[in-house]
Amino acid sequence: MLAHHSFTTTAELKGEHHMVPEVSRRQFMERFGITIGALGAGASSLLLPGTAQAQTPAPGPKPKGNIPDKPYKTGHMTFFTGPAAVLGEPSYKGHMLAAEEINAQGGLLGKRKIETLKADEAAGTDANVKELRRMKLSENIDCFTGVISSGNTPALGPVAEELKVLTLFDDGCTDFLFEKAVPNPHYVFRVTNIQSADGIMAALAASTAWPKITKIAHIHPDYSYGRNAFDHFNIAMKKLSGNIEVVSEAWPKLGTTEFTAHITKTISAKPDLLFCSVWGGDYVALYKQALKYDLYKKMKVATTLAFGVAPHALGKDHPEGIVAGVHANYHFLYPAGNKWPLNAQFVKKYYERWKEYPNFEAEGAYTSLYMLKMPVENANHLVGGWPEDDAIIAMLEGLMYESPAGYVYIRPDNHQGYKDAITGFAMQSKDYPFPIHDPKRVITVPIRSITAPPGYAKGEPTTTYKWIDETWPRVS
Amino acid sequence: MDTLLSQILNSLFYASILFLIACGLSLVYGVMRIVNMAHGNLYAFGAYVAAWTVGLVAGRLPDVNPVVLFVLLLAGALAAGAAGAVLEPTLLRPLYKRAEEYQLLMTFGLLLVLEDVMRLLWGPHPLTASVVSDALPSVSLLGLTYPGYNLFVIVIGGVAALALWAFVYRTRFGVMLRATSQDMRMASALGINVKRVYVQAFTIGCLMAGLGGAVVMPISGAVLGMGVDALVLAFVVVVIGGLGSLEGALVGALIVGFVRTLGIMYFAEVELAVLYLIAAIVLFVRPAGLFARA
Amino acid sequence: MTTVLLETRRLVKAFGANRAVDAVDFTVQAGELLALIGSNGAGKTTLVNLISGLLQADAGTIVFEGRDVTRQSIHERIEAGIARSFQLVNLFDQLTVADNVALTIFARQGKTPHLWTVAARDTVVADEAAQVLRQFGLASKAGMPAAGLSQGERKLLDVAVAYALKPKLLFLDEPTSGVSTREKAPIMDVVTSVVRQEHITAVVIEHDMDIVFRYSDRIVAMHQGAILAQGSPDEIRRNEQVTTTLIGSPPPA
Amino acid sequence: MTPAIRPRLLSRLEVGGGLLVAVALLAVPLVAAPFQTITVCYGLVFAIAALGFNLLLGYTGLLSFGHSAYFGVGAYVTAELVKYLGWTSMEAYVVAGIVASALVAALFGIVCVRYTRIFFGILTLALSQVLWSLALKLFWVTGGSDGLRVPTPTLLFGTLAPTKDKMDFLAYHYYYYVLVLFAAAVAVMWLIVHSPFGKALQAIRDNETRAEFVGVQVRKYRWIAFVVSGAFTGLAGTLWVPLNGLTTPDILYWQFSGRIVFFVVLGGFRTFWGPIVGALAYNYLETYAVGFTVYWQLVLGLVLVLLVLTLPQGLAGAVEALSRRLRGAPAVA
Repeated sequence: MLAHHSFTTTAELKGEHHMVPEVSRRQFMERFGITIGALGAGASSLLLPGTAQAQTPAPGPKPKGNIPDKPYKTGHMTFFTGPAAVLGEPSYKGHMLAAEEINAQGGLLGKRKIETLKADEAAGTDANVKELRRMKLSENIDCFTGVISSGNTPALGPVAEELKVLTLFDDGCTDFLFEKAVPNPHYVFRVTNIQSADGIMAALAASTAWPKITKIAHIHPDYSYGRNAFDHFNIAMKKLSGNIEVVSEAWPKLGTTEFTAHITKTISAKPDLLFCSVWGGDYVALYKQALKYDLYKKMKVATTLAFGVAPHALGKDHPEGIVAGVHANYHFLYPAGNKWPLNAQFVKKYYERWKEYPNFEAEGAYTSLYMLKMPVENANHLVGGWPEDDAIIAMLEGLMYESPAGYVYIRPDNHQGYKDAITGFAMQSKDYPFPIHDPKRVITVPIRSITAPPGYAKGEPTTTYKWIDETWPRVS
Repeated sequence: MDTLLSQILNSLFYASILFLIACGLSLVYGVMRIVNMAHGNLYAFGAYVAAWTVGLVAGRLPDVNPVVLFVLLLAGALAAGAAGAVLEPTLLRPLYKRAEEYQLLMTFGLLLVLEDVMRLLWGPHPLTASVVSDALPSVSLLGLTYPGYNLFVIVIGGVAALALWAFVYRTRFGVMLRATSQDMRMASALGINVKRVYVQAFTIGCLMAGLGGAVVMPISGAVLGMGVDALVLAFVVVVIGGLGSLEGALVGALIVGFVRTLGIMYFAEVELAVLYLIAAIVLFVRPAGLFARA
Repeated sequence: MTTVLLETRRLVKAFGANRAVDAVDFTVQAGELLALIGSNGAGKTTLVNLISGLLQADAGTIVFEGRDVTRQSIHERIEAGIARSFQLVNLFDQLTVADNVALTIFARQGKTPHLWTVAARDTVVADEAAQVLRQFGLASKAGMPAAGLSQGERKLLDVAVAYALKPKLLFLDEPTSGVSTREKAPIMDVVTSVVRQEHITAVVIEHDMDIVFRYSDRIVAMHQGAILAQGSPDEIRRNEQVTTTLIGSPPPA
Repeated sequence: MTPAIRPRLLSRLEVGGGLLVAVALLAVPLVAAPFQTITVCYGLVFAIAALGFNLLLGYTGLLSFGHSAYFGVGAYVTAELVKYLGWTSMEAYVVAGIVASALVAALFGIVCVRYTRIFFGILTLALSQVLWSLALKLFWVTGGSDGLRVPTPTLLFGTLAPTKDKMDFLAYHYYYYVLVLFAAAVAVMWLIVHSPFGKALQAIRDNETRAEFVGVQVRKYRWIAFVVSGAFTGLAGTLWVPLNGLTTPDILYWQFSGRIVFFVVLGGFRTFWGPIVGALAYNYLETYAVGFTVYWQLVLGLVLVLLVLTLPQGLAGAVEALSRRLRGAPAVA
């Protein structure tokens, strides 16, 4: 068990294996590989549309063998209606951008044009399951992508396995998917970071920026995402700050846009920090109302998804200095500029195509399609002709891909994508009509530091939770 | 102390929005015996139209007097009222001779249609127009910071309640309305133009819903799905207060407003369930609601 | 020697300030065909509603065959043998004429809770229903939905449904209201002949004095919630109080 | 012994049509693609729920807007049996689903049947919402919004285990399993509505007061109908879970009740067969509306609006009226 983590403390050297080791805060940060602002500093101006050097991605190696020119059908399911459409629309746009680019080069392996069937995730789990079956059995899709809700991937994952349809989920990031719903995936992959990273990143950012906080207030949507954020934030904080105290909790229903009573309750508890995982239109309403109560003057604030919506959905009135989460995945200004040209190119192309900036859903959907393209090319290189699904899957397992958000690694054992997690601090900039991450204070953490490693014994509520509890040292 | 005052104001604020939604639902039921399931979406429609109108004007004329923006909120109410004036004669009137199930189903169909029409017109992103709420600065009293706009909404809720009461109990039209609600045939025999009373009642009901949407929009935004949520809340209010009763809508809104705040303050874990539980308890004890008239 | 089948003692029902039935002592003798008369609002229908259980009395008692039924449910009173028809026709419109009657027979036999038998296959009930319909002259309409009958036929079916309960006491609330004058006598002929044939005690609420005098054994006249007079048709015909209050003109010779 | 008093139990049209449909349903897995078979299978499951629902709407005259509750109970009970007891037998699920949904319906029914019309509808809706919020809240029991997984069960008392290819299993073995239960449900419901009890319900629907005055204990019978209706809908919920593989609070939300109402009205609630036709038709309509446009709500809403305006008798009602006109028989009011 101890072999899975990298801490070696005096206590452990003495053989006291059952004690939770203690380290200093600086040791902790160093060993976690947490970086603050290192790559993003001063790069924002490079990112205005038109300044980055956009390149067409180089076509892959010349395809081997005989490739049919029959279109490659993908089914992309995301929210087109309902409150979550604010995340669904960017997801669809990211997908379409990638499809258009690939098709401009003749399609996959230069022959197979990508054709997209779209489906509304808001139709409900029952209808979504039926729709996936219809797409595969009746429309013969070759690949299934999208899905935002963490209630839907556990429903659709097993169905995709049954249908033997190659699936790349862009989101729906619940730990539950690969821990319980599809414990031994073959056809199903997920590209974005796992949900538990959200709460942990917020805890790391908050305790790094404000080491003295002890009293915490919570506002979370009352469903599994909110609870996941609550649990992982708390367990991480317990290790990072020792004596934290939860002074207030509020659990508004998902879809609530009236938070006045939650805000008053939070203020009256006089916390040092508010941790909040409200997202989408709910979050927009929450921050606007909280401003009017001077909440931001009275406490620090950390969020998991403040910048989760498309950037332009937030206003110039958004408060500065708060931890503005991006689902631990991606913000369009990071990695910035020429430090990571892939992102600059992506942002520019996305902006030119859709006249707006991408969010993490857009990047996730865009990357998913490219993460299909690459294994197809690799497999073709090995065996020639159009590769079987199993060949593509073999190439996907263990794939390391350079995405706009950095390196993404697909772990072969659970098919989950891992990349360095990211969060940042909100600031208003004269360059954008909406708030962005303060480029000097972007926080990244190698994902291995905040998620349970392969083979770690499963636990409740998640394996990562148990892993943190058992193996993280406590900051003294 | 400041927390208490603040929470009382919050409860009143929430109650006044609830009242604006629920009174229309109750009025329409009282007069026409129709439970309008599309009511929540007319509330959402009011919010969208108000946000769109304010956004349009504030975008073109950045220095416009804030009073103008407040007046523009009325566009939401008027648009929802106009929608009601069109929908009643065209889609509901042909159904009065039929079993009441059909009226319910018609409005359920409208709920689905309106949901997508709003997405079609305004897209998936929330529309906000916080210029309106920003125009009223937060007020400081007794060491408490309270949003001025919320106070404005409380006043609007109170004024709406008074105006509606005066309208129903103090005007000639109100007399016709009440006569029709008590006995439609008798009213008709007495020479009241029931057709006209129906379309007017429905229009006023929708207008109130639209007004609710318009005044809540500057702080909550106009979001897809807000209508369905509002409908369920309005149901809870009228179930508690008694379907068809304006007093019931008012008392129900106050009860829900205060109980919800209490729930958030002291029983955060059950916030989601607490409203349904109150509704269920009222239904067990007094199934037709506190101000029942059925 | 007559026996009392039903009597009410100081029966009261008020609607607000209006005492619709005001301390009424009302008696029905076994075997008679009694007519209950009075102007609109005299309290006749309220009295029947109280006795049949549709309304609960504010005060007083109702005694049927020596048993106090004042607080019994409708269902219990039907079991005891009290049945009624309605002034405004009250049928099961979407059921067939035969089923309207058959349902009553099933209820009487305690078979309505049976979920596992096919109603139409119960020959005993079907035969009895057919018999009842023949008695009321409705046999040819048996397969038709009740909604499809003429007004006169509907009035007959309404009585037939109540009759199929085989009650000891049958209240008929204006069995000829709403039909043309020409149809009234034939309906009453059918109804009274069935009632007399089966020895059922019946109370008929009726406005048409011709009919009242022609068909009833005894008449009770009500006025403003109280009993004004009672007696044989001849006695009532001669009772000036009745003729002036209720009929408003001397009776035809 | 007037022959008219003994109407044929099934018209020639019904017998002929029924046989034709039975043959067609039996043949589906043999001739149709697996996807079509599974879609029909969903339709049959919903038809069972519709039959149960229509015992209240069509036969007793009560419009429930909370039948999601019983569907959900059937589904969740199954999932809990998997979670806590590790049961895999479909027969056990079916029994437990029927019993549990009947119990919940019995409890809710006590309150609901005291009211009719719109109050009945709102009461049922409110109670189903209570269950919905509990399913979300008691997440350590129900899985909250993630829901609970239900693996493909074994059939016929454990003798028929799911094959490796789940699609084939669902589109063949499970389809026939559902078909048999569907046939049983149809037979039982047909018997119920043609029984003296069924006649009593129709009498209550047509005329509550008069029903009371022929000795029908209206409230008690309504309650029994409510329980039977809930049990049918619960059975449908239980049969639905293996098809979906997961149960989430979605199916307890009031809009799912709206769906049940929708397909019964689509088929026509004035006839016995209408709800079955409606469930099958709605399932296709929704599947393809969701598949072909993101404006599926608009499509469904317009269909409902047009249906109410132009075809209030539903599909089955319209066909019946048409066939009656062709035969020159008089219309039934």
